[in-house]
Amino acid sequence: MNKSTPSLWKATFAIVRKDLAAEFRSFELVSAMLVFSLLVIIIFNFALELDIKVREAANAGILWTTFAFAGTLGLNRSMSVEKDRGCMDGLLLAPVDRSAIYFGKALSNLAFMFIVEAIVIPMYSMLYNVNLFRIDLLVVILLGSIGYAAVGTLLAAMSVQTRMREVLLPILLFPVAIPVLLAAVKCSSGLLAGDPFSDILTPFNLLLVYDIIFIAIAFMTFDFVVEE
Amino acid sequence: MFLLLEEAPDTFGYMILGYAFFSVVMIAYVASMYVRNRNLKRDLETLESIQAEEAKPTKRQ
Amino acid sequence: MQPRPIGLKILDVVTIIVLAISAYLALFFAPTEKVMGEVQRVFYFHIGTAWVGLLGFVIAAIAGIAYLVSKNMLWDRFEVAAVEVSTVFFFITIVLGSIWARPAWNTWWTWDPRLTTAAITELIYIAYFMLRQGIEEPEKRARFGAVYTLLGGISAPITFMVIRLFRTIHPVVIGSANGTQEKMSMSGDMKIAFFFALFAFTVIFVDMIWHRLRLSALEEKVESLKLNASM
Amino acid sequence: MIQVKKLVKRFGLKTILRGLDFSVAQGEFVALLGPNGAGKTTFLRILASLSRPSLGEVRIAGHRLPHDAAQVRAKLGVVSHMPLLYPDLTAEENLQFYARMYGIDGMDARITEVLDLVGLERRRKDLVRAFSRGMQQRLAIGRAVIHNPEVMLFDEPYTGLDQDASEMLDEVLRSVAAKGRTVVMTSHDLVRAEELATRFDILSRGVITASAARADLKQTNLLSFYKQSLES
Repeated sequence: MNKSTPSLWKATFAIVRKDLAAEFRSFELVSAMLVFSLLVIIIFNFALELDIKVREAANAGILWTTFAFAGTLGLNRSMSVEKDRGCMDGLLLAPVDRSAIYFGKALSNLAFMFIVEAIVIPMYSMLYNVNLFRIDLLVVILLGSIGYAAVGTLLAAMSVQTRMREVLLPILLFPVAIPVLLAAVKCSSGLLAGDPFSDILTPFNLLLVYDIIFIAIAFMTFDFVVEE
Repeated sequence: MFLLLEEAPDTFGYMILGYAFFSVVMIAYVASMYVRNRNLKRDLETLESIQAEEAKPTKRQ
Repeated sequence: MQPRPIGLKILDVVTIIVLAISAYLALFFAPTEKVMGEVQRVFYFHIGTAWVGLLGFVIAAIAGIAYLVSKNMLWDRFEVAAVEVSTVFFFITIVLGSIWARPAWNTWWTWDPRLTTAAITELIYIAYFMLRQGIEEPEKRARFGAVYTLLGGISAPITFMVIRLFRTIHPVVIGSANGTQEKMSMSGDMKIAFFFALFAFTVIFVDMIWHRLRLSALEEKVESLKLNASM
Repeated sequence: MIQVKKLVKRFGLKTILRGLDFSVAQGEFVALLGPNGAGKTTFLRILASLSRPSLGEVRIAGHRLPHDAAQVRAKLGVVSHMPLLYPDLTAEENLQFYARMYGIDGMDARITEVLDLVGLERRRKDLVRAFSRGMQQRLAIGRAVIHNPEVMLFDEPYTGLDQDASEMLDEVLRSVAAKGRTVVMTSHDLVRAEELATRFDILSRGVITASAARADLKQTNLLSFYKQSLES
């Protein structure tokens, strides 16, 4: 048996693989997120009396609200799995850099969001007869989800360590994640309205800037959140 | 406000409301600091007297 | 706790004096604005509180970084003091803005970038206190608080930039206004009241931070005595 | 193997460890005994690199903590009262995951070896969710030795186990400790500690107040030693 400290990439990948393997066994998390998403969409449908005109303006907003709410479920759950059985200690005991743990958890959270989005988007397209399968829109959804998962993973790691636990995450996360959500809504609604890409360049750039800044910040501060 | 009625809209009431609000919040905040300070001082005295007596301390919650 | 140091006593007196002068300048000295009427007078305090509210936010973020680097609890006290005082001032800012908006825009609230960003910032502050409340260990509380102020401090300006893409009707007070926004023009006497309000609120802010820091020191002392008592 | 000098740990204002001195030679099995709240778990978490010392020096296998935490972690196996396992993965998958985290080559052979050691080879493909508390704890030991650590830390490993499970755990712990490994174990179960350890240290109010080798305890028994050292 040989051993060597695994590289950042390998350790990150091991964590993602472990999370996905556990999820594909039970489907607990993804199914909860999915059912929740559909409920949100249905509630919006009736709450907003979505006729064709309103709907066109509201599509982007509804989609992102759904992703954000469902995302919170996933973030909470994937962090409490680590916290409840002391597995976080197991991760911290491994001879890997702390950022591998952050990136691993963030990537698996992102993967869960993607799975849900991959089901919600076609379903939404079908239910409301809009075509959401556009490469530019998918890029926006990708970037928005990245930013959301980046901050969300950090804050979930904090909130599971407090007395209020799950309740606290949305309260901490939403005010800080507002820029990424609003920029994503602005981009998506512009694209859905058929505006040329140059029109949405500003929110698109803000989305990119947010992603880069918050991945960097979360990467730098994650140590402070898990250490003792 | 009576003098300026022709030139400017009558918004005197809003001004009073604004400054009244300001005063209320400031006074409330200063009062809260005062109360917290007083309570802490009281706690401190109790704790110090407990320590001085070397009595069996009761857990305060 | 030690009696108030002489510096703080002097500052308390100065604070009351500058607040009185600022109120006099805003209420009586400055001329009545032509378009808005008397309500425009809340603007001086609106700006004053907004300025120190933002200042506190910046100080809190810097204190947060300083805490993470040094692990010195003094920075944590600074952070809490700055956030708490700013929360109070920012709350006043928002409500004064709302009172001004009612006759000006005929609505108590508009989803203007500045107002909305201010409201979101206030929510970040509140979330900050809820976070701290949920943590028993002072050291962990300080760490998490510092990380959160840092996140908040960076996300607030981006929030502002994003919301500005939607629309604005807020007047631009200083700096160049672009064509679509109304610009507030100030006469000389107004400027005196305006700048004095900025100065006055800075003094008030420093005074309150000082008091809050002393309160934190006392809190810490009581907490440590309680811990020792329960051991 | 382990040297600790003047270790102080504070949580904010609360001081848990007050200038603790401690050292363990290679191959020793030290039982750390003491009442609740004495700082046993805190101390073990510092040795495990999960918690940073406030003051003082900690050296494990020549490496300083917290500075060389990564080197220390590679040589350290920890078993706590929580299993640190994922219930939705099988025994094999759990071990695979930790093997990857420790960068072990020849993973499958090592996993078989470890499962044999803890007597769970036949449950290899079963979900951890279906395991009893005792089996989970044995698998947790397998997880802790997957990278063949030189130093092992056991934090209350018997928590929640019944008599039979404890006895089985004894065997596994003994075989794990036998290979020249250095072990530190906290426990408030004196009977268990007496069976396994070669040295007994008493931790009280944040310092080590007494220490006795197994050989010295021949005349007097552990319980009276424990009581004496707490009273003094």
